[in-house]
Amino acid sequence: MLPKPPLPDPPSDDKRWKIVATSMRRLGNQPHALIEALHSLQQTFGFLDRPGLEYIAGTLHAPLSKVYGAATFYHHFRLKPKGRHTCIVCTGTGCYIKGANRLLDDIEKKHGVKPDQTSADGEISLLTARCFGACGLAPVVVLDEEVLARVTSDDVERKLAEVRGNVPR
Amino acid sequence: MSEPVTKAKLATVWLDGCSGCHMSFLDMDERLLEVAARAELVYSPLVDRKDFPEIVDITLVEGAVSSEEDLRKIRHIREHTRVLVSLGDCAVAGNVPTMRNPFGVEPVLSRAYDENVTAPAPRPRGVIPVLLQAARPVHAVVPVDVYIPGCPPSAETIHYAVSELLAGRKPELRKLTRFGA
Amino acid sequence: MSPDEIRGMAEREREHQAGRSCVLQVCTAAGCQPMQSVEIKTALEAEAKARGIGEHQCQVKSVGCLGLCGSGPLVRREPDGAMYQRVTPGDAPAILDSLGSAPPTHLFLDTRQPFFARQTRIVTANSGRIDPERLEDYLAAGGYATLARVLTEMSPQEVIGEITRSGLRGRGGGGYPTGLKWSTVAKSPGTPKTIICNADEGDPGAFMDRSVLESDPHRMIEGMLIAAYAVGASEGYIYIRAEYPLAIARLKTALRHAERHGLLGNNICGTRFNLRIELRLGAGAFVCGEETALIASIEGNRGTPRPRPPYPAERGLFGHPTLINNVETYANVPSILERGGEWFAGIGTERSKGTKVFALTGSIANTGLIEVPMGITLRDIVFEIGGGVPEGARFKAVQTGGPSGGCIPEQYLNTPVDYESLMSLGSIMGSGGMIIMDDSSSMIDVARYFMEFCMTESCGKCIPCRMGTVEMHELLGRFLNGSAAKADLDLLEDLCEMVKSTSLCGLGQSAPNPVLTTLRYFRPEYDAALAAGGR
Amino acid sequence: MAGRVLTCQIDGQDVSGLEESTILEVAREHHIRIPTLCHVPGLPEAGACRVCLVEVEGAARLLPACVTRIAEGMKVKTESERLLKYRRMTVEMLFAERNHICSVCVSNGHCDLQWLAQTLGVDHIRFPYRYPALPVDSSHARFVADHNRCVLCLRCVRVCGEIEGAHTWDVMGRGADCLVITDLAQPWGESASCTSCGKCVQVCPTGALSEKGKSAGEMAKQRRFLPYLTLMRGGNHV
Repeated sequence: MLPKPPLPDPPSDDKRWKIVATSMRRLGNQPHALIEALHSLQQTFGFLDRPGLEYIAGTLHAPLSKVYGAATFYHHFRLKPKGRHTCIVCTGTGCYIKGANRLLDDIEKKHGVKPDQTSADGEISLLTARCFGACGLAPVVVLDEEVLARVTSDDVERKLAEVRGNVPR
Repeated sequence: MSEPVTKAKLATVWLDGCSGCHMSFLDMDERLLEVAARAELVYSPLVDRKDFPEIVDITLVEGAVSSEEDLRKIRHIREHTRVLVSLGDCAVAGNVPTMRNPFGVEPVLSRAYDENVTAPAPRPRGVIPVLLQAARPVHAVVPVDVYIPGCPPSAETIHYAVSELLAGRKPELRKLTRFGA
Repeated sequence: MSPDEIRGMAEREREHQAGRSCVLQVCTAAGCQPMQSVEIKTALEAEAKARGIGEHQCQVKSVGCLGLCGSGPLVRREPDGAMYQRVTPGDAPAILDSLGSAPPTHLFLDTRQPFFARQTRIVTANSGRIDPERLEDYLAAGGYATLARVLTEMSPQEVIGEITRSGLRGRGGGGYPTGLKWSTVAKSPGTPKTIICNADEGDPGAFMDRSVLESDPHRMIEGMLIAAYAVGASEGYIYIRAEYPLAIARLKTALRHAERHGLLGNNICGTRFNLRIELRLGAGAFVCGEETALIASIEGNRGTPRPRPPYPAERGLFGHPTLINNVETYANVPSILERGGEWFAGIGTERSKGTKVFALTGSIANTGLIEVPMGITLRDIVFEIGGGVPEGARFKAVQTGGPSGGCIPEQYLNTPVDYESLMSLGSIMGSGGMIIMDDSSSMIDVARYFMEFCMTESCGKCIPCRMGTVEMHELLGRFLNGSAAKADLDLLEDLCEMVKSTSLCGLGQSAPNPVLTTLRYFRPEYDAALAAGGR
Repeated sequence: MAGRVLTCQIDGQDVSGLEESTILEVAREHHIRIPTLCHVPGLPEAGACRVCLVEVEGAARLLPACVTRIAEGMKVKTESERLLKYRRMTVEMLFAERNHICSVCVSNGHCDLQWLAQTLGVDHIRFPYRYPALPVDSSHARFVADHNRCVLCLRCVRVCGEIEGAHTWDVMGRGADCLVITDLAQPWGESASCTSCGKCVQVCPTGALSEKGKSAGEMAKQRRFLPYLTLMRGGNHV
């Protein structure tokens, strides 16, 4: 068998690259570690940036296009940094029936963000989720990891106003 | 000598297209006489009449539906036509006129009326017809009975199709033409 | 742990528990946790401490799902089983005041109501009873005893025989006979064999698997262990959605405990049976519920399906014979092996055996999680157990099977819930989402909602699904905005048929179902939309 | 590896083929034409385009001829009203999906999609056209990628990954948003992995990938090298 090309150096001397490297090494730096590596990169740095993707591709000896293809296939992965606050509206069936789309419309009206966008001031990223599996609480909104149950547009607005400008928890 | 009463009424219409299909129609050359013996060309860019007749047996439409004027026209024509034929790729599939669709109307107009001119001209408002949001093939707007793809369909294709239609048959065009032919 | 050690540990834990005169079980699953149930538990503990009530007298315990999520946060009391609803941390003193008597009226939840009384609990037997983060609790409830017996007393063939006899069918939606699947993998040449648990519960409006994993993770692990033994697998994977942080955390804890006690790894229960289980996080792709797509994802690829055959049973993960079942399927296994296939086959109908867990949501009085015997009627679920639609609204349809299922109207509510009956109505059993709609819902809108889901979840590999869903979505939109013509209705019907017949995988093949069932049962809505459009 | 010879029936004709052969291979050996799009001799199959679906007696579903192996006594129907209808709809969807303007396409007259439409009698598209705004990448010194004309058959991805071994191409996004990409979705001309071998251009069924400098109708593709190349490189997809 041909020797493998050497492992690349991390993109910078940021210590956090060790976390990403470990997640890959745990699975033998094999190409099948790709999804785990992407999870780790996003968890560590908040989103998937280009140097990170190149680093993963180099370490796993995976083609760049394959890495990018996988990173853009899954909803969970983001290629852009998110805003200071994340507002996730559940659009599962239970929440849809109970008016999740109205919530989205009202947030868009008020803050000018559509799902998967970040407000111009970088404060709020609006996301949707397929289902949190908490349908008993529908409609559900998750704001910076705080679950807001059975919410109305007014509730969401009040909460958003509260966190805007605040440092997230 | 009077015309035989059974002569079919034929019309051709030119919407948003390059007139290539009409040129191809004219390329039928001497066969035009044969068509003329069986049909009367009652309305066409090639003849003088300005209003669409009350009822036409066969109307060949060239061009996509791109403007409000096209839309008004084709709806009227459909109501007054027995067999409506989409002639050529623009009518059948949208073709070149639809290449503007991905950009949206405003950027397209801006390119034509602001960027590439020495003196800015006013935007079309009616005398020059207002563009629709998207150019569309004819059947996206009104029901169409026969499709003759091709850019343009050859004179042979048109001749065959018109002859079949005049004989009351639906032309089988698969071997004669295709998109882009 | 050897079988004796398992018995011993269970015995000790049971004795320990028997000494307590009262246990307050606080649901800390994802349904109640956002409503401050962790704070409630803390408040109860503090209140008990302040009153000098020791843990041996009254233990406050974190448990999994108690079922009636819509009335949460819920607290249950042992030994009498009384329940408290819509509890707040401030209610702690009132709850402790009421220990010897009935709960105060504003907290009282009647456990004799059909919601609780009409359930048959196998998969959820321990849910809301045991602490999902303690192995000892599971052992005390009889956990892993079956595994020990299976490993020491039964051959793999006997295990498969028992599963076959039970009539268990896949609970992920397809309903493929589990015994048959197991025996195919067992017979497949090639090693190492692999076993996968599909916990990528993707149906919107369905949370059965999340609940099982948050409430009783060891049950699923034990089921996987038994399955691995039966088919001869030594590598295991659990593919779970990243959107379920609590379930992931509890599963990780359970796996760690199982490993530490020798229930995972090498020489399990002192036998020659080995199994490692790795957790892999899904990343938000509904199509990964499809077996070959799930395998592609674990292999580090885009989660696109591939044509079958070869089936994963012959050539699956990394080319090895692979068994894939979902959480609920595995969770049934320990009980079947404990009580016998015959016992399980005695529950349910001729061709659908056992129970099914459903997540009841939408316009219904009792929102939550239920487990019912197969063969129960939809009417009993909706109107008895579910308590019907809330006052002021009228029942219109029940949706089963999520984006792959259909909307069932009132006149079919007497249909028994089993795989074949639901399919004959144009829907499917699915993984267990059951959404109730009232007369305020437009069925065309509902159809379009599911179509939008399929459209954005389509992997894009085959054109019928990639574009068919887009075109159907567009046409449904025309019905909603009044621009639809008769030709659009014809085209929509053609599309449904074509996409169903030609798509590469189950996602596309079933995507038209919500449209087809609404066309079948709610046609007047489409006709009215045509009439309104004036075309 | 010489396998067993199996006999089966295709369109009522008795045919035989080696065990492990696909329906498509056996049909072609017997000059029975099954339309295909993503299939190219010499490449591993994708089973993605669904144009080659056939009816197999006793099978609950339609099966893709390109990946379905023959079996003893199998009865296959390659043509029926239903199949024709579905194949037509498939082609219509492909046309509606992107901006295929045949008249001005480099591959006009040499295009597999165009040819399929003609042979299946698709003379107009009933589906609403999508008119997506898609890029044209002309950054490569010798080639052009025009996403308006891509049908996502994955031939370029497969030939690049499996035969050339560069894996420059892959697919990003999902569903209707899928796009073929080079490396990290960067301009083709900046791709570090591309060897500029041009195989992707030659296998592309439409005008999506073409040689620079070609005008409308000038881009005919050359694919006969592929099965031989595959064989020489030790592949078994011939």
